[in-house]
Amino acid sequence: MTSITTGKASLTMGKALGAGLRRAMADDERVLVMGEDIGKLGGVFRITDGLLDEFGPARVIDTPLAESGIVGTAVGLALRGFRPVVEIQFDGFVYPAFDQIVCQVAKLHYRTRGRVRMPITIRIPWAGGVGAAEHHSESPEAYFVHTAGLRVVAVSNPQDAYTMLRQAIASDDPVVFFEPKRLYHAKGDVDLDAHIADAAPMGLARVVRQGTDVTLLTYGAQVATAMDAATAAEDEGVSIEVIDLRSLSPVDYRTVTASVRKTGRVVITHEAPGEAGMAAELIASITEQCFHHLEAPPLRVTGHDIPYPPAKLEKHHLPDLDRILDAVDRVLDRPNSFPEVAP
Amino acid sequence: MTSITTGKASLTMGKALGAGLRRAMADDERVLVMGEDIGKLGGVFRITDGLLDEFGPARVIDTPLAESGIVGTAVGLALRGFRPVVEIQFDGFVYPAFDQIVCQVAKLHYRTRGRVRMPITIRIPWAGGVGAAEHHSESPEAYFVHTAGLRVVAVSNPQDAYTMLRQAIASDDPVVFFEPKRLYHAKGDVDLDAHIADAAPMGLARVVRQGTDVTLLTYGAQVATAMDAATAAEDEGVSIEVIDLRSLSPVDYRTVTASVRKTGRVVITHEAPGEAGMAAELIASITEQCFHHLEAPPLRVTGHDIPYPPAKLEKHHLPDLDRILDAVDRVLDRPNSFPEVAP
Amino acid sequence: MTYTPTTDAEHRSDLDEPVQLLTPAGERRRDPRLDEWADDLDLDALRGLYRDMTLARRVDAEGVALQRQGQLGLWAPAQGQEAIQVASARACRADDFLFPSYREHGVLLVRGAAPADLVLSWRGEVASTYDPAELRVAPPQIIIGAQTLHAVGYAMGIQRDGADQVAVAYFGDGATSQGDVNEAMVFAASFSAPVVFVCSNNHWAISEPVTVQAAHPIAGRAPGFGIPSMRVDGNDAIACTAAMRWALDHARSGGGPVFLEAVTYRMGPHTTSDDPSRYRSNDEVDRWRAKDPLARLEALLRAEGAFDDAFRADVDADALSYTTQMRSAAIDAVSAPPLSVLDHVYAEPHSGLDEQRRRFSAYLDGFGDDEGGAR
Amino acid sequence: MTYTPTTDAEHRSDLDEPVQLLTPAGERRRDPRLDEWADDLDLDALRGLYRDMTLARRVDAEGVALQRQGQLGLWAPAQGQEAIQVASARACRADDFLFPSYREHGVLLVRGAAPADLVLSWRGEVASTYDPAELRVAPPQIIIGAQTLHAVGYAMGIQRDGADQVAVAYFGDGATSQGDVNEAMVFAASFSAPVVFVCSNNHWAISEPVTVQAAHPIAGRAPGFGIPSMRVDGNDAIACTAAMRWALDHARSGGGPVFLEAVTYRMGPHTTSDDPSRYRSNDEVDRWRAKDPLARLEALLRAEGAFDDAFRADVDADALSYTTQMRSAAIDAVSAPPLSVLDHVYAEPHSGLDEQRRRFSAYLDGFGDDEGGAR
Ligand SMILES: Cc1ncc(C[n+]2csc(CCOP(=O)(O)OP(=O)(O)O)c2C)c(N)n1
Ligand SMILES: Cc1ncc(C[n+]2csc(CCOP(=O)(O)OP(=O)(O)O)c2C)c(N)n1
Ligand SMILES: [Mg+2]
Ligand SMILES: [Mg+2]
Repeated sequence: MTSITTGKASLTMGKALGAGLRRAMADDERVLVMGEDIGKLGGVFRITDGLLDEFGPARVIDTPLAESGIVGTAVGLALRGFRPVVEIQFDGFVYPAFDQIVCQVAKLHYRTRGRVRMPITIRIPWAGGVGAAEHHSESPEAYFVHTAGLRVVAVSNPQDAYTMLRQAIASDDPVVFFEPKRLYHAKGDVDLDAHIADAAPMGLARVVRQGTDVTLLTYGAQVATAMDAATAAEDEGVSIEVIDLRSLSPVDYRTVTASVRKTGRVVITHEAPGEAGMAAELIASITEQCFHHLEAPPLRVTGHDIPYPPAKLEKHHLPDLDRILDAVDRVLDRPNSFPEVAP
Repeated sequence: MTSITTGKASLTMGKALGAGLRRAMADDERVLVMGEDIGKLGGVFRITDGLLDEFGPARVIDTPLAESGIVGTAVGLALRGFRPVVEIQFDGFVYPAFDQIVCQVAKLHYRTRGRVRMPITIRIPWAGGVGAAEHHSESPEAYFVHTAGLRVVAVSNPQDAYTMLRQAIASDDPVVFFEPKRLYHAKGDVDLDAHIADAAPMGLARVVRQGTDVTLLTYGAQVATAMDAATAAEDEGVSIEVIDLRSLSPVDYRTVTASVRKTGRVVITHEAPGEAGMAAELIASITEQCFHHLEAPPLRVTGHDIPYPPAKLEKHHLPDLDRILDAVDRVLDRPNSFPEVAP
Repeated sequence: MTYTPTTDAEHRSDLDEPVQLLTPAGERRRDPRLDEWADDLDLDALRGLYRDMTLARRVDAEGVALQRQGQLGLWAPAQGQEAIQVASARACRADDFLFPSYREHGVLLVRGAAPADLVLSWRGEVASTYDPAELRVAPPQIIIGAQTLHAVGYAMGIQRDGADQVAVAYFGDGATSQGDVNEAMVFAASFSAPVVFVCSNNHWAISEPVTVQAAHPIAGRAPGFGIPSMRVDGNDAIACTAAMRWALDHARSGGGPVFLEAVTYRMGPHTTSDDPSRYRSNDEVDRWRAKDPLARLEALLRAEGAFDDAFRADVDADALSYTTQMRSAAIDAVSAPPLSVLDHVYAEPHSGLDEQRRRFSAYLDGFGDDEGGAR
Repeated sequence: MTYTPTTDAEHRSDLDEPVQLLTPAGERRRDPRLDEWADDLDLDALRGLYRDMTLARRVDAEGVALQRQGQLGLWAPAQGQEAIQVASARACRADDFLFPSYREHGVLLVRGAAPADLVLSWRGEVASTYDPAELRVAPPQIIIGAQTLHAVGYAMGIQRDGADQVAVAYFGDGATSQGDVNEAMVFAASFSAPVVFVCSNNHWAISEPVTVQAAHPIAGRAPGFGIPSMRVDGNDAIACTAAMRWALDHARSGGGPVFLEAVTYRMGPHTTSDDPSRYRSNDEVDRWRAKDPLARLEALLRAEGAFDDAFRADVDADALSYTTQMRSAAIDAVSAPPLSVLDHVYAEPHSGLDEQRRRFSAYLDGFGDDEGGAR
């Protein structure tokens, strides 16, 4: 068991998440982690590796195989004053817990007029691109964004993973915390000593690349794809500003609209299907708030409106660099544009 | 037991739905209805009243109290070649069935490359405005619209209720069928003899009022509110075109964009919270398809991003005539407009 | 047809006679399974039970009356179920934590709920009233069965705190069909959580007889999960007290979860919106009327000379005072202002909702003092 | 700590000895509960069982090998579980309908799945291959427990058709914790549906021992739902055959659902991604190796003089032919074209998706023949 606790280190996102959990547990003895296979096995992605040895079975709880049970008992633990961190083994297995999340976790604070708090963090290994089996590559974030009472965040790098997980656990509100599986092994520098209060709040977006022509909004593993697209576009003389939303609910519209007012053109990319997805929310709010600054319709580059396809075909579903650049072309009114649909 | 089967009649929406079910069951013996209290009691809204007597317990199935069980067994019945019509007792009780709906009902056709069909209709008494208790006034439609593989419709009048329910049952795809509780007692003329093939397909929107200045999009019980708003606006010289979407997935964008191209201004109203809701989807698609025709940002008039409030306060949550007219003013750039948020 | 469950609500589950210590006629019985938990119940204790059960019944009648008069949006009558509700809650320690359903008015009463707590949510003014931490009662649950998992989780928390409290989950016969209730049993058994499951089998889930939910007596399900269980006469306040004491003691002393099936009957409609004549016979209701929990306790107290006019007058006065306060709480209720619907969605600032509040507030300001709207 | 389930996988559930008709040493035993269902099994039948189980084991080994060689994305090894899978499926009638989980390769084989059916979905080419209506097998289910409800619904359909088929739901020990599996038992019992639940208790759900899921033997849960059940030695093909015949007969003849717990063991990792050394001992695995289902059947056949080199060679040839075809099916697989990802979302035209197809098709056309992308 390696216990990473201080200093600066180059860590994979997986290790950074583990370090964040360990730190949160060390800082607050009311923090518990629970889920399927998270104890002895350390989770199927090993994120909780070593925690059982370090904190014991009272705080690292291997649960029965039942997601509603996991979230439902977490609600009870929260009522008792604990801060449960729940692991849902894969994105596609969160649905059995949907009722407990939507009707209980999200609503108890409101229903009790603030008397009950639900400081529950629901960690979800998330999204595609890893060649996984059916139900293992889902992007369900819009369901939770549409659910009032939840906060929803998605991380894109080890430092955010470490810091935002601690912030999520420290939040008195429930947080659905999306971890891109595709990035679990991606490395980055992590400052393990930073105080979470000093870090950017979990609710803020980050401009990860400055640009002037097009605002490219995304989150999670798509941030890397967006950065690649921005680099490729630069070669063609197009300057793309890339924003990592980090928080999907609330969205940091201050940062987003500032960029859009500057560029006047927006492309949004995510893996989830587009219909009533996160990009739709962004476009609606951006249009409302920046209409007169827009020089072209904001465009979506998303997964198709299909169930997640088999692994060998996922590359045709996931929005890649080419599809993003195609949209950039269109938003800049360059060739390849699709005509408006005939009425 | 009254058995309404032929001719034209003035019926409440509740009776029209019952007549539609009866007709569908009479036309196709593979049609079954199932749910909690739908047999002897005729459902808590009496929609299935009389069906047990008429068709017997083999086809009108009073189920145990378990929504996942209801939808899960409906999947099995569909695999056996039946066409189950499932009643979820209230909107807020669909979540325990979410996993079966999202992972099974929506996906089985795709997963089997078309070999398995899921002609399941999921009827949901829906939305607020009836002074109901907690969890009885939910508007969960966006969750299903975001789920590829499902069709989603919402009815606004007895004739559509009668016809579209029969179309939904006849469809080889799963349909989530939303019935506004607020309208169960609203009356309207229903042609009981019409062939469903002659009626407008379930997927088409309907222009319920012609207008030239603003396009007002809505569905379900909000159609009536929108019509009231249009009438009130007329007095002030504003001509509103009201479109009843009827189908939420797919949306009939041909009808929608034709109207928007004409008016250049759009207001969308629904009861559900706005964040990542149906209106966001509409705005994103409209902006994409009609950007150069838009003279103002499309505006949303929706429920707040809050859990459904207690009954006595629901009037402050539901978008009423005043809030719609306020948005109409804003979209027409008349006083009362809200300034863009400062960056 | 073989595939239709029997629709007779008094079904197979009555094959196992529930434990009874007080007959419908008011005679005290003995039963070795529970005697040790009942023998110390003196007349004062029985009068206390009677008082609370009477209060529960009057409160229930008042709830129905207020609903009929348009003061409440809805009410879920609990008439007939007073014994299990009151006795089980009275058996609890003040620091145990209870997770009721929407029908457990008697539980709230015993825990000290104020009259307003009984009416304001049914009126639709608020989703819940009392502070759960103060009463040590979760907000009544409407999503069938969801609270059983909360109780188990709470009980897991008790274990972690090294405390000797118990969590109590209340639910109905219909709820036993829900996945959540079964998962609750799985978790409770696996973790030996100090939780008592109290299933009030009132024979009906709206219009569905218990036979639609359970082909086998409900209490028989728990042992298969590794949870000891007991069927108890839910209209017998003495047996309910004793069974609950046994269950609490078992859970409190580290024995793990216990499951009680209280066999009772809902005398009224499911809610004030329901019409039970559509699905059950008057005969059936009459049979159960003969097993009334209050009547039998009164008969016992009378036989023991512990029930006189003064006591009756005293109980009546208490009940009248409480129901009068309920009535005024309903009638005098002032609805919260419009902007309050945005309160308490989050515990911490939320940029999206804060912006929405700003806009809605500006919108509301636009009306000035004119309540009637802008036009 | 009292609140932690025991982590010994061979736990309390072994208190009830499963029914066994063939010992690990290959000796035939008698048991009055099952004899009538086994006595007609002649040597040909036993050789048939052995042949299919061997095929299952080789197919499993080939699946693992293909995954290791990068030909498959994943494989869920079933080694050790051949007896219950093959015997139960062979006991079914061709028109019964089976609902397997991802691990029931043996079930697919018995039902006549083609070699390609065993590899293409694990390779990630398709979500499922065979036509469920043809094999009368639902696509293998990954969402734990979901298929049990499908089986019950299918069985309700059988009743409505007045047919005498049976639906069979396969699932693991871990699945028993899911709400869906318990709801399936509720529905099956309430409607007396002709369904057989086959729970392969292989003692592990990934890293969780069965004791985390069940504080009590799993087969003991069903009777509480009103469902007769039996624990059977899941590594004993004769007992599995007999138990399944009993169960099918019970369900087929209108007796309602039956629950079988097949006590077996997963010899390999949960999937090829798993590392079981992190959570279980070699000792435990070795103890179960001594109970191997194939070895004991071979021993019996040898003792009966019904196992010779010719038979072995014949079985080996069959297996080799099948696994060779599996291998080529994997290696020769051609991935479907990009636009195919939009196929079969809906059975009927869908304006939204049709428009998306038009756009995606135009986009793809933009690349011309150049596979490498537009730039
Ligand atoms: C998840 C869910 N499904 C359906 C309902 C609607 N409903 C409310 S009460 C009820 C019957 C409950 O029966 P039971 O559990 O026996 O409790 P009782 O009402 O008899 O006290 C139903 C179906 C609900 N509240 N929640
Ligand atoms: C709803 C759901 N939750 C979690 C998982 C992840 N998962 C896949 S297999 C498995 C263990 C299943 O154990 P068991 O039911 O005993 O079957 P076995 O794998 O042993 O055959 C888990 C947790 C899943 N597939 N579905
Ligand atoms: Mg009941
Ligand atoms: Mg297992």
